[in-house]
Amino acid sequence: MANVSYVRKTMLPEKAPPVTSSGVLGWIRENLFSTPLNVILTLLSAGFAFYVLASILPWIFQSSWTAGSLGECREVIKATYGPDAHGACWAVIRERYLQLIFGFYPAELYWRPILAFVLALVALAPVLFSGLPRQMMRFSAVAPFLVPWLLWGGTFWVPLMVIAGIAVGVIAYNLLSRTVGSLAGIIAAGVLPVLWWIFVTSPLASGLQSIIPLGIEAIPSRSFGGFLLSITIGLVAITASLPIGIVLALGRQSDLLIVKTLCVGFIEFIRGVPLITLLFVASVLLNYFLPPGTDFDIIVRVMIMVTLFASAYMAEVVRGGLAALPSGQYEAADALGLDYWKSQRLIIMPQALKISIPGIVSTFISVFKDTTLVSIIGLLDPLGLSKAIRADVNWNGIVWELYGFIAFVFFIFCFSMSRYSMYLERKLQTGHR
Amino acid sequence: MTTLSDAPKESFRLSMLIYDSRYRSLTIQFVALLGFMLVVAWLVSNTLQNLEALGKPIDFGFFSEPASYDINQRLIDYNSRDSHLRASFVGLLNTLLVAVMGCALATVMGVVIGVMRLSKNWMLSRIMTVYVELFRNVPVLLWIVFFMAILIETLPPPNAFRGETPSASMWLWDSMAVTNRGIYMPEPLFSRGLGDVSFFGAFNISLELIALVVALIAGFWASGRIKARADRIQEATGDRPTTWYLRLAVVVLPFAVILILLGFHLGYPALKGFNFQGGIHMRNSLIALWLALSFYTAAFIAENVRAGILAVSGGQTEAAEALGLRPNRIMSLVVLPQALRVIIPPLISQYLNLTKNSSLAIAVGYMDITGTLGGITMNQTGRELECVLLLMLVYLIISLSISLVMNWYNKRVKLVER
Amino acid sequence: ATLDDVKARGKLNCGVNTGLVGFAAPDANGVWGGFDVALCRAVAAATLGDASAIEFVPLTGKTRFTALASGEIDMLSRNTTWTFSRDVDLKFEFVGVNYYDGQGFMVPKALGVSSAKDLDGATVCIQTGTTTELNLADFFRVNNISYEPVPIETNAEAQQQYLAGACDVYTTDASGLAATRATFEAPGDHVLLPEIISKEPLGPLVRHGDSEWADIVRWSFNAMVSAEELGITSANVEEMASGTNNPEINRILGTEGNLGEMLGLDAEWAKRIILSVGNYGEVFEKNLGEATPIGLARGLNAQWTDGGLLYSPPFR
Amino acid sequence: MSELAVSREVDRSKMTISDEVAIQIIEMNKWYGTFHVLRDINLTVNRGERIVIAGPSGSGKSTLIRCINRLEEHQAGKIIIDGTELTSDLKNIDKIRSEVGMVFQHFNLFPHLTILENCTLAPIWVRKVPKKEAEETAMHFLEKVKIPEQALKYPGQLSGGQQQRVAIARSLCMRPRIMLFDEPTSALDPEMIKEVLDTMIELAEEGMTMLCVTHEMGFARQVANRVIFMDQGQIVEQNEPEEFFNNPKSDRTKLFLSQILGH
Amino acid sequence: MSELAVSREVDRSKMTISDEVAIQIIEMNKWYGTFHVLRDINLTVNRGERIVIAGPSGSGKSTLIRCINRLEEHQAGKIIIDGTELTSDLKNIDKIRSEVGMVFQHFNLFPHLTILENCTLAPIWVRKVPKKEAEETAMHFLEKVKIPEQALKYPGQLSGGQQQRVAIARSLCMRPRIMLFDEPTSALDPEMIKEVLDTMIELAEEGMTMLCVTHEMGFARQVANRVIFMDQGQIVEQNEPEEFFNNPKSDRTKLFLSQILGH
Ligand SMILES: Nc1ncnc2c1ncn2[C@@H]1O[C@H](COP(=O)(O)OP(=O)(O)OP(=O)(O)O)[C@@H](O)[C@H]1O
Ligand SMILES: Nc1ncnc2c1ncn2[C@@H]1O[C@H](COP(=O)(O)OP(=O)(O)OP(=O)(O)O)[C@@H](O)[C@H]1O
Ligand SMILES: [Mg+2]
Ligand SMILES: [Mg+2]
Repeated sequence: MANVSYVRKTMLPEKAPPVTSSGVLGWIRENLFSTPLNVILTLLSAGFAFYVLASILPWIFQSSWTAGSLGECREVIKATYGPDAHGACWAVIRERYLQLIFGFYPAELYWRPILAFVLALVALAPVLFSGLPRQMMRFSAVAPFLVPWLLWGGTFWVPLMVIAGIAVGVIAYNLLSRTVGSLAGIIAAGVLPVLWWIFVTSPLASGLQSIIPLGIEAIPSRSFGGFLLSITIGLVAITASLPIGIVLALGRQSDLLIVKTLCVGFIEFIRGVPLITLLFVASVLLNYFLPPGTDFDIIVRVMIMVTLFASAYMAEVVRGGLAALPSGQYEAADALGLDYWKSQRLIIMPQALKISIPGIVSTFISVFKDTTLVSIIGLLDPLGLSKAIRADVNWNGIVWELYGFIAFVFFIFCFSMSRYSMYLERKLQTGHR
Repeated sequence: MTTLSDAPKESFRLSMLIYDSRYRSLTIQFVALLGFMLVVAWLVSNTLQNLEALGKPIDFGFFSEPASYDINQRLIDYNSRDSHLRASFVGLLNTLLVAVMGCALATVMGVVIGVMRLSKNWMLSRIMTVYVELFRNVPVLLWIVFFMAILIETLPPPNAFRGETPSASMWLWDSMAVTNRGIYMPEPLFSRGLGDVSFFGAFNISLELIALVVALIAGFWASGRIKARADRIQEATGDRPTTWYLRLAVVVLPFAVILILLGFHLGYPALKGFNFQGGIHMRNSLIALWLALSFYTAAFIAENVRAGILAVSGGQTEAAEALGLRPNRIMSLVVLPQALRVIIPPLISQYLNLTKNSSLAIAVGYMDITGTLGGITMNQTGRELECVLLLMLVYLIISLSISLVMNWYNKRVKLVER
Repeated sequence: ATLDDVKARGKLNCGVNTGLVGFAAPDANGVWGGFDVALCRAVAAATLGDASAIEFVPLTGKTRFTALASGEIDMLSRNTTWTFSRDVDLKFEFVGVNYYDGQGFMVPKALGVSSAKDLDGATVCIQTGTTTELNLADFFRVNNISYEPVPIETNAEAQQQYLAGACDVYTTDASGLAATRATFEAPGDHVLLPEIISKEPLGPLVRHGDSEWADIVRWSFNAMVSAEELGITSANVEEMASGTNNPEINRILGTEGNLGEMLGLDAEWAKRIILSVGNYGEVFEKNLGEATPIGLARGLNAQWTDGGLLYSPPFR
Repeated sequence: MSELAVSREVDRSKMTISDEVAIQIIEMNKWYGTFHVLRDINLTVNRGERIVIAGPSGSGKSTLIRCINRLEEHQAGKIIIDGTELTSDLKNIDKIRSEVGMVFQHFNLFPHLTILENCTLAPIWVRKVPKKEAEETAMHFLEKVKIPEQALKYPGQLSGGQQQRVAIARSLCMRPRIMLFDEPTSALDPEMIKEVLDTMIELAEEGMTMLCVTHEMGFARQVANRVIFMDQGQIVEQNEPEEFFNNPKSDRTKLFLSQILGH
Repeated sequence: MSELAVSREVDRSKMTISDEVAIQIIEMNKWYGTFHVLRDINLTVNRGERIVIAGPSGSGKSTLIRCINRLEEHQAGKIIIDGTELTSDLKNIDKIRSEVGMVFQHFNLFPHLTILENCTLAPIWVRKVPKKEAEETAMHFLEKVKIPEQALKYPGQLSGGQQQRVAIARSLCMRPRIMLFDEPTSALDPEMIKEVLDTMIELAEEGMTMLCVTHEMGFARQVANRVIFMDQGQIVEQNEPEEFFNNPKSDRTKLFLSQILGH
């Protein structure tokens, strides 16, 4: 090799790629027909997609939206699209969609659940989207009391008294931890509010109500149905299960053997049995477990069981978040002199929960989907309502339209939530911690 | 120097229960235990009191009484005069049957779909994405009723096979009938049968089956030996002898010989009376439940598989390519061994979910344990407490066994890693 | 006592079916209607004076008894068969029979079957959760014929399977069969077999231990039956309430004697029942009768005077 | 890399050592399970002393430091800090932890809080200082470590050296009387090491009592008034820095020094 | 850090360059989508040549290297290796890949296999060498890279430098005639860089044909017989190392060198 020296005089400009590897053609070749196998796969998939669409689309669109009964529907479709046409009878959705959404909630009060869910969304927003101002968190703290009140109605004193219970706890903690000691404070803060809620809230609220009436029309849980019921159960379960889940996760992580065993036992038990058996417990056994004479609403009982169910899963999600935190964070908090609860509240939980949000959203999706199981114990969620609707003489025999509609709505909800949690996961992976 | 030459002798003070880290944890645990026991005691006493009031003391005696209902799908002999206990057992076997079938199909589908989602073919990967999203985001209960409705509405009834010009015909040279009551398949029959053995007088297992299973196991063992030999030859010479036909032969031949010795022939289903008679009947409830659970779970498994394969970074494949390994070898030697570690733990928890979801069988009238013990038995005897608790116990045992397997696997994988 | 609870609450909690054509179903406005529902309304009208002051609790076969036993509902009016063990062992009190039913079979005409005894080898759809599967097992066992049971949770699904030919026979209470058949596209293609394999007296029930409450439900129902027998209808009740020369009518409607007071109600309790829901015949015709798509004949449920079994004890 | 450190003149004027005992460790022993990590440790540190602890990896340096503010529990012997014995009594532990600051190898800043919040967290929640005052103190110490302009950023946005200086400022905000450092520079790049050592020297110049596990021999030479060499859980040699480096007594120390300085 | 490298005498006795052409690249072009990464690349490498490729980030160095053993596909022009043209013919690709070894920036060892298994995997499955023989070869090369004692460990248990040396040994086990290196040292700590460069120098001393993307200028000076400078997907300058470093011709090269050496 004599002289290897070489210097480029002029820089080459960028050139367009050859047609076969760029543009639409290039894309098609690359992504659809790059190898013989790919050609076959493409053709097969296209055929399959065509077959599925060709069998579903006509049914969806050769349909009737206006009819009073299934029979009428059939006639209308035959008349419009020919004698062989099999189309959907969307008329049933048109007639019953409000019922499928709101159940038996009084029509003139539909604004209440709508407002409640808007409020719930607003309250969730700062938790879900970190970009929003932190002041909104204050509203998020109030929403758990406001939303149920809007949904169930009744005197406004009840949510006030419930909040007062929390205040009682805080006051007790502050007083006692200063005078007696922090553990006494914590115990008091745990026990007093519970006692307050059990023994004081309802008499005091009704007393106050009789003095200063302040409230809106009360709606019994029975009136909840359809998607309103699913969403309410889902929301209640998820908001209530979060604190319980955190406590369980902390218990499971703790080095106190008995506490740990109790938590592990509870979590594994709940996760080991199907939800449907827990719903059986709610519908047929809970009455045995409670003192004779207590009788509360099946929907509340179901909410309790679904909450317990969700808590176990939530605990595992939170545990994952806790495990992802480096131990240095605990040590640094200790070294600064923060006690266990303060370091949990100020250092550990804010970080662990943030890591866990995708898991929390996934749990919410599965809990929301699982609310359909309540139809098996006779609650009128969308699936249960569909049976009731089919028991109407007019709509007896209708199947696909109802299932299709319900599936569609569930899909919209769950799909958007799952997209959201994916977005979060991606953000957590790339974003600076 | 303010040295404490002599620490004050510590005597136990009550406040140490709270302010001394040694005693504090004991205190907390004691309080927790006490609280737990109080709650349990409260629940138990309420229950006893309530049962007392209702006049229904806890009593499992009803288990020995005749169940008086029939179960169509059963793996062991059962009729309506058998006891509730046996009915529950029939249900349990049905649960296990659909769970095992579901896990198998879901795994196969999940792996195939997960791999196809990663395909470079845009069309294919898009269709698989739609599949996954569609199935994951609609409740499984809806899928179960959907599949049932599809089977019922789209497949022909047995009636359609009747008459001069039947509108439906059997498949595979008239050996299999696909109807909306389920699928009737040829069944294996043996003209020189060996009879049954009875276990504990409770259920029978046919000796033919045992013989065949033994032959199969022996065949696989022999095949394993052949593989080991091929491994040794490869180690020694570098060349790997082609053994697949030998390995196939040692599995198939003994099996076939035993089949012939036993006088194996197929019993074909035939339309007699109202239904097809003879053959194996896979009921539509089983099929619908099986397919729905598998399709639903497969969507989740596909995601796990995809994540597992993606987790094995591109660098691994490139390094293997650069070494000149062929794609199938890269898959089997480099990607799969690593991906499996990521895939299997969530796979097993999907098995757990599938098994738990099989309790939705009642939606299509498949008589699993929830349908028998937690359904008709509970309904007929009015023993809710006993039935539900027992039902939960059964599921708990199944779940815990699956978890045990998972923990064992995780431990094993960990050992290999470091 | 239950009555006091109901009055204090201002609402009657009444357990009904989650959906059974003609017996209980919500309409598009969420208002429950049907034959069983009418009885709830009657009791509400009698006790609270308002036939719509009711909390309907939809119940499945599995949850109905627990709901009643636990006090979640005040009365159960959900096509429930009166059997010995339910009455005695489960500790409930059946207060009457509002519908005399029996388990029957429906088959497509094309099958050419004329008797249930010809059903050897047939696939039978059963609605589970009630006594049907037990009756069925006994029937086939006694007659020594084989069958394939297909258990199904709800009537709607059973109907779907039956129509698609997934089962040859559909069995449930005859009323249900007739009601279901009525909604078919071609009801004429299906026949009910003559065998009725069981007695299914369906009736409302209450908990043991509160006989006063049981009396109220029982006599609310009897009032409807007697009203039909005596010709009191929702149309003429106002007029009759101003006094007739039939002392029994007067006693029922409260213009004579103090029956209402004996029940712990006011004098006009029965008048309100008839006024708001009508007499037994009216309820039947409105929900199940031949004018409705369901088109059931009175049959056993006719007044005893018309050869049926309906026989109300005298109001005296 | 050990000689990379600082060459500027160190002002020793305020580095007086008082007679008061700050830390006294008597016959302290510690086991991890059955493994004897610390054996018969005896150590007295007077107020104002600056002690460097050196020793091979695994010799128990970190464990010793961590025992002093009870991140680990010792099983035998006594640790007395400012006259308070470290027992399992939680009140004493709280008291001691608020007097002893600690800086870790990996900084352990709280990533979800800004630098300022990191610094004010403990004063506000442990010392119950009003927020305003806490922020002023924090800014004071952030200025001292020369990064007041970063106060509103998050730890993830800072370089390693800056993070470590924040960690020091965070400890100082609790106004501790004793500072413990556990290899504060070993996770840092060479340029950043200097920044952090500078900060530590300044601290020493002000007379802070310091216990520092480090392999920065330049730092030890300039600042420490005692170097302690540990091996296998024991204090093997203890001397003034010059003596220690130039004239080590024990063979182990010699071996160690030859490795660490030759490297 | 670029001058950190080696100062020992390099034995150039075996570093002869034959006339045989090992790699010939003619008018090669490559696009990512519509982005033109490699433009009219012409390059002939003779057997025994040691070429260092330098250039700013994103200039296409990695892409060029990866095209040579077909980890990426080029769209125009020719690449001929040992007389075999690289087309989409799988047989040619296999042939070329078994002649060309490649070492990656991030090692890409197989974490589920021991070091020994990493090294024997390809010989056994691609070259069909008996296991015993493959293991002997592997041990031979592991000795060469000075870590035979690690043979039974897993990659996760090794330091970065050791891992990279295993990666080199793994490539060598296939007895390639050409070695490609893509920034083999840029993921390593300074001490470890030395270990790896030593190994590479030894390889060069034995006369291996090497193409090496690296910013280690010391290495380039001592070992390379040609340095290629790339920018914007083109070869901008090419020269012998001394000339290249002391007397760069193009402005871009000057700028680049000033940045990389001043740094
Ligand atoms: N939590 C623990 N459980 C058991 N052994 C431990 C634990 N922490 C440390 N050890 C062991 O105790 C010994 C001393 O550890 P220590 O961290 O104090 O050493 P060190 O002198 O700080 O070493 P280095 O210079 O590597 O930080 C080591 O052998 C270590 O393996
Ligand atoms: N798979 C890809 N798809 C699209 N563009 C790519 C891809 N890989 C690389 N590029 C782009 O091609 C250009 C050249 O990349 P290449 O990795 O060859 O650069 P490099 O010279 O090796 O840089 P570095 O020194 O950072 O490794 C870069 O602009 C890069 O963004
Ligand atoms: Mg250490
Ligand atoms: Mg590169």
